[in-house]
Amino acid sequence: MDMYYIEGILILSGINLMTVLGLSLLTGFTGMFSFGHAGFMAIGGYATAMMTVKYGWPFIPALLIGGLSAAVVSIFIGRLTLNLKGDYFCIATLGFGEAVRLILDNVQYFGGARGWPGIPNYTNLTNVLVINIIGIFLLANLIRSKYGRNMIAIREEELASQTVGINVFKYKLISLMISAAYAGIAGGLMGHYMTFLQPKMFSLVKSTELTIIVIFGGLGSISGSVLGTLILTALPEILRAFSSWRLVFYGLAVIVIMITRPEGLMGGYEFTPSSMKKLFSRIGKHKKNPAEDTEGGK
Amino acid sequence: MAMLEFKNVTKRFGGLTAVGNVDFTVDDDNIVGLIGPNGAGKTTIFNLITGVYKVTEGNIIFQGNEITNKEPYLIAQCGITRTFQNIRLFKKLTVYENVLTACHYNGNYNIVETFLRLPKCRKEERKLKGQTEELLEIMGLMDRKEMIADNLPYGLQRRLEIARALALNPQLLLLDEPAAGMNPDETEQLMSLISYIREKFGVSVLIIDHHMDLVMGICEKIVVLNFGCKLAEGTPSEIQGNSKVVEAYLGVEG
Amino acid sequence: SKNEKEKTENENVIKVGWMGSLTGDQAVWGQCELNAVKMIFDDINKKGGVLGKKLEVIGYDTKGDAQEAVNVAKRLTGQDKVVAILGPNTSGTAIPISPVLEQAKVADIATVATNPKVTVVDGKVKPYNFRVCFIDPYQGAVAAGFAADELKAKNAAILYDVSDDYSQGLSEFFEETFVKKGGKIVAKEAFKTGDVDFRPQLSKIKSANPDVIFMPFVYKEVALSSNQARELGITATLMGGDTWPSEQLITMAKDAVEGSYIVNQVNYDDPDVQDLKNEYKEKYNKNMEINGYLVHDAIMMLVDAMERAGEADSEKIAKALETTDIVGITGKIKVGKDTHNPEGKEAAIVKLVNGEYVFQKKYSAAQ
Amino acid sequence: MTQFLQQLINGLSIGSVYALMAVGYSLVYSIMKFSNFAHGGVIMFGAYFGYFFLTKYNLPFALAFLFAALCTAIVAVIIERTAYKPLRDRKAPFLYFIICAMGASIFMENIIIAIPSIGPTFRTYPPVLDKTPFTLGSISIGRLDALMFVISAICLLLLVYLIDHTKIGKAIQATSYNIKASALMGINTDFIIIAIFALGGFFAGIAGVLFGMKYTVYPQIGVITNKSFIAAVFGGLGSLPGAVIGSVLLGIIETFTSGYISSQYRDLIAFVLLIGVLVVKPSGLMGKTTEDKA
Amino acid sequence: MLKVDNLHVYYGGIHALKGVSIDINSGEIVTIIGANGAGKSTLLNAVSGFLKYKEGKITYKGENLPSNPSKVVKDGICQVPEGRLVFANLSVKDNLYLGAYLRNDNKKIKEDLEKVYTLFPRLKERENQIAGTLSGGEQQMLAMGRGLMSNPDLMLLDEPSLGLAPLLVQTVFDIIVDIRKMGKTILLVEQNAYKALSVADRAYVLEQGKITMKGSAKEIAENPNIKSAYLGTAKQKI
Ligand SMILES: Nc1ncnc2c1ncn2[C@@H]1O[C@H](COP(=O)(O)OP(=O)(O)OP(=O)(O)O)[C@@H](O)[C@H]1O
Ligand SMILES: Nc1ncnc2c1ncn2[C@@H]1O[C@H](COP(=O)(O)OP(=O)(O)OP(=O)(O)O)[C@@H](O)[C@H]1O
Ligand SMILES: [Mg+2]
Ligand SMILES: [Mg+2]
Repeated sequence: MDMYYIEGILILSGINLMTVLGLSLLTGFTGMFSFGHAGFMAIGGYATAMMTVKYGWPFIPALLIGGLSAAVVSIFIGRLTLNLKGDYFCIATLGFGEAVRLILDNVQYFGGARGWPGIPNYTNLTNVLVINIIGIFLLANLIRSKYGRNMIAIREEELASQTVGINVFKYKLISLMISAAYAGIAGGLMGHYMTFLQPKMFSLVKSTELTIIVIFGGLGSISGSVLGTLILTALPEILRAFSSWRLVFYGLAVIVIMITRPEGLMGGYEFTPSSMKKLFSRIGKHKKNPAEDTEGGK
Repeated sequence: MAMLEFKNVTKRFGGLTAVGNVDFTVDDDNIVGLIGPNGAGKTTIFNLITGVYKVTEGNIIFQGNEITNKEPYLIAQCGITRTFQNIRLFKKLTVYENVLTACHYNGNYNIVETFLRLPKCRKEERKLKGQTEELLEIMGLMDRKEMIADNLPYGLQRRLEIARALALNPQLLLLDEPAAGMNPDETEQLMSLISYIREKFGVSVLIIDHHMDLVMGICEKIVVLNFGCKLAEGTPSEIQGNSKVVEAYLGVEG
Repeated sequence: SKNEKEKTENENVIKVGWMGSLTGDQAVWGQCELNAVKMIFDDINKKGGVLGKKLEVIGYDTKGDAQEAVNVAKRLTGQDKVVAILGPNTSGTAIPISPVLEQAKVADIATVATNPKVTVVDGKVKPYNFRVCFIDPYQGAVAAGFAADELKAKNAAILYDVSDDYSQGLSEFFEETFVKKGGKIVAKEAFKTGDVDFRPQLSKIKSANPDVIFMPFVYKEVALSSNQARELGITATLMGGDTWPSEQLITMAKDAVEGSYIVNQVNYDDPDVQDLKNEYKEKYNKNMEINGYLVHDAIMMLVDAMERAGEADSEKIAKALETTDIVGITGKIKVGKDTHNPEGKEAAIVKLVNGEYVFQKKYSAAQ
Repeated sequence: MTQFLQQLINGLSIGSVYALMAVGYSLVYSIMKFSNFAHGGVIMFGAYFGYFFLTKYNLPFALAFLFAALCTAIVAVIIERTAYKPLRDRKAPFLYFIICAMGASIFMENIIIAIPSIGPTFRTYPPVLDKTPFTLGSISIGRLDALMFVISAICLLLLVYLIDHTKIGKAIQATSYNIKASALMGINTDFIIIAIFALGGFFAGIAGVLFGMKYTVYPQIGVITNKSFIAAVFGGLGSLPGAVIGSVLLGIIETFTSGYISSQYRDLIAFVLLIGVLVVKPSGLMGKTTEDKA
Repeated sequence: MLKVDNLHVYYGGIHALKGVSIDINSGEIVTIIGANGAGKSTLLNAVSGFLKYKEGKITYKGENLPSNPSKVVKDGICQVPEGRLVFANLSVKDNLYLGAYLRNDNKKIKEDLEKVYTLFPRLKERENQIAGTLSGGEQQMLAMGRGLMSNPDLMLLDEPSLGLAPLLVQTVFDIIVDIRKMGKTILLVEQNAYKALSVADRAYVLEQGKITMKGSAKEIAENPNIKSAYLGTAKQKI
């Protein structure tokens, strides 16, 4: 395998991972299902590129602006939609994502649907890696804190969360903002990797792919998100030789994983030293597993 | 002194008056029972106190402050917590996590400290963990602390709900049919638990239940509802002797 | 060292990359293009190949997605070590691969990527990006010029796909030229990729009563919208660009598009075109799309460059491509030094008569 | 005025297409409580079935129509059996169903593209109806539109009848409210779920054929169902009248936005409206809101 | 009538029933008592076909009972489940009619409906209310009523007095006796062991997935171990 090619895949995985991490917080830990995260990526991507290209800012501060602007937009969207339940929220976010794309299609300042070429190539494996490590570090800290646990509680049972004093709306909003910020930064990285931005890149299909990755990796697991991203970004590349059959296999793989591993790859588990220890001790004992053919009584 | 004042509260669902002009008080350090036939509006009253339902008319005063129609989480933070008639635990989380989550409001650190896991955050987290373990110990759940809540036997789920409610250090604890589905022996254990909690935590308790041994056994005052209205109020013995209550609710055997 | 290794490995083949959409909504064009490349390479190889070696194509799917295109470009250049790349067929995928090409020093000849920015950004030409098609401004200007000068149209309406770069580009330049020539745009209505019903927009266009309606989008949507337009009683002349010509359009909307004018890359009455078309039809039992003709010329450019370079070395091929001056089946292709576009390529004006694409005249925009 | 009427008719006809799709989707939602994003793919299969029955096998139109709907129903059931049943047996949360549905949808679209004898080409239905529209003054109504409107209306009425006045309809309703309790009543819930998917598939088949006749057949036609999802949410998820009303409203809103406000921002305005409706009525126009009973 | 033989049921790794055998004769009231989590509901769910069992046999009227809820109902067994499971979005009346889903004798259904209304006047009052908004006790009545509507031969009652007001608890047990008088057989699972034993003919004690005792209701009620464990004379401990 050629390093140059692999490097490219890794960079793209890293960019995807950044969004997936954010989405994982929202979907996996807070239980809200978004179809509009490509929209936040788009906002971040265009905002970052605007800072570097039009105002000549250095890359990292520009990226932060990208993340920030996505977060700010998410506040508006969140105010309107966070009280919606399940599929209603999901369709509302779908509407949001498409709306962002539609607006960008019409904003000639950014090149409209024809896209915006000539963005400097600032993204490389090093900065993607560093940003992702920081991203994982921050997220892991969040999850292990009261903030993260409150979000998980909301995922489990909203009313009970309220009655133990959790401001459900506030925590949903925080979760949405953080996840939007991650997506925004990912968008910025993407623009400066592709050196080109076009609203088409941030379509519903992109949002869908991201959500598939989160659930494929396993809800409520950061390691799952990482693993899921790596696998699902690499899988189409491995299947590339199958040309037009490749997405057929991709679709099939998604179904097979979901029905054979309904928790996703890593549902709820994390790779931490202590969990690894547990895992090994369990493998030792795993030999006999009695019947599992029950349908639950309660 | 009255800790909770329920002043002429009415709740209507469309045409149905579930709670009609009810008033009663819960005093400091008191255990009050709320009984009445099925559909009398007892759970509705809990839902009104905790802000789950919006009050149609009337006021609810807690420690001198108006709490009518506040958001549920604010009411919880004021010091009123509850359990549910249909158990609502964080089902997929462990016993420990269930209680820890409820302890959070004692945790005093901000989001920046969280992201960077600054010493302040670690210290507070340790404090929360300490509180949680202490509570689990008291409630006798320590040996099940890593179990997933949903897999607990029913009785322990109820107990866990109480533990979770206590984690907020409430002044008033609302228990909705805590003894439902328990056999007489378990009910007796529950009674002692409630008395113990009252002493240990210094809380007032408002309790709904249909087990008369329990209600009559531990309550200092009982409020009886019927068709959404207050039918009677008094000490257990007064209530047991009240012919209206016997007719509407207790039946001859009690 | 790269070149040496390649030589010892593959003495007798020259690997050429291809990229485009084999899946997704552009798959019709991508699949045709790849098939055409395979067919033409076979023909060339049967005649002895190029520089005494056989041509081999390595083709990958981009789904029409920019991210995928970058991956493909890296794979083709890094892993498969191709000497040049044919395709891709959209501007959105052709633009982001330039840094990859520059780093690998491999030239790319885009087939139907018509956005000017595919080859030139900020006035600077990209050293490894070429194309065989003419560009959006040119096509838009030709259409507008023809409408104003030849059809004597005063009022024009535009229906376009706002989420499509090609469509937005062409309508922009059509409008510019048409207004410059003293015409008036009486309605400019948009739809979105994937839409199938255009009657709301068309009803509005109808009430503006234009002489011509410019419809720069792909033939499937052209068929739907022109049928709907006629259903609504619109009688204006329809005009379109190089995304119209296809047998499919005739099957889908023969009556509706009767009498319409198209700005095309190819003169369909040309004998060479017929040969290619028939050969393709025979081999794949499908009709050839416009991409087939353009990729044919892209291959001609490439072969010519290889022969002039004298060896299958990617950098030398790129150098040679800059001085291309050939005549392909889509017209004269003389690569402009500062643009890497086929300069002076005349457009073919085609009219739809009785379900046939009838060549009218060559026309170039007098800008 | 004529333009107004014309736009209204345009809107109605677009709305009836959305409605046909939304109903099948809503039906599945009402029982399974998840958005079946594979519905678009199923509709696409319906369109292809119709096309091949008409062209390859030269069946008469009515027969081709019927067969296509039946085959599509089978496809829908196959998807249920292979992709959803295992999840159902494990009581997986609704997210997993959605992801499986997405996987199925990717699979379906691409298998059509990948099979060489079908491929990505656009295919046109042989002409079945006269293309000249009915005209009323300067307003025109396409024959096919009129037919679609009528067929949609008939199908919907039949469905309403089936659900409200037959035994299986009762069972469907009951199952949609509570699967376990229905089983306790002696309802064969597994069969009901199959029936629902078959019914949804049948509708998808009809929608697909009509759609194909009107707009040609190609692997991505499923995309249009996104609009019908939105319409169903707009109308209130799981409510069949809601799905129909939402669809018709969405069709009309879209048309009038393109016609009178801006075609560039049509979808934007439609989405803003959607969110507006949800903010005011979080469960859609016809969705029921009951206060969460604790 | 119903015979359960050496039944084993697992939840994943949890062995919930470990070889349970019971039998019920026609026209009897049999009660099963046991602590929380003993496996009582599990047993009922296995009989009514919701749970597949690993080992063992269930026969009904001499024939193997299929492991499919709808077939079980067809055979004349009806479960009134723990937690009521009413159709929350349907009216009280629709709920009751659904109980009669498998029946076709419309006239009899109407009669039975009236019978249910006389048993539970509250339901008649709330005929058109949406069941999900009924109070807990009202829902319990509805669940019983709905069970009766299917006109079963054998009724499996899972904690029918759960959450009911004392007056109603009495009513429910009266009704159980009434139902038996109508010629039906009843398998009753109860926490209120005292009451259950007072109406039952025979009883089983289920502890941690095993039957630990069986006998006539009287015998069981007088057994000192049972008295201390289930009838509430044990002294307090936390
Ligand atoms: N969300 C609601 N919508 C409509 N009616 C409701 C709602 N919640 C409760 N009710 C009605 O209000 C009345 C009181 O119900 P509530 O649940 O408070 O009874 P309860 O006293 O707790 O009875 P139980 O002891 O059976 O639990 C009942 O008739 C119930 O049907
Ligand atoms: N769906 C399930 N998954 C895993 N374990 C379960 C499940 N349902 C029940 N169990 C376990 O099986 C055992 C028996 O449960 P069951 O519900 O039959 O008890 P029960 O006797 O009915 O108790 P209760 O009086 O609380 O209703 C318990 O230990 C319980 O935790
Ligand atoms: Mg209650
Ligand atoms: Mg039970």
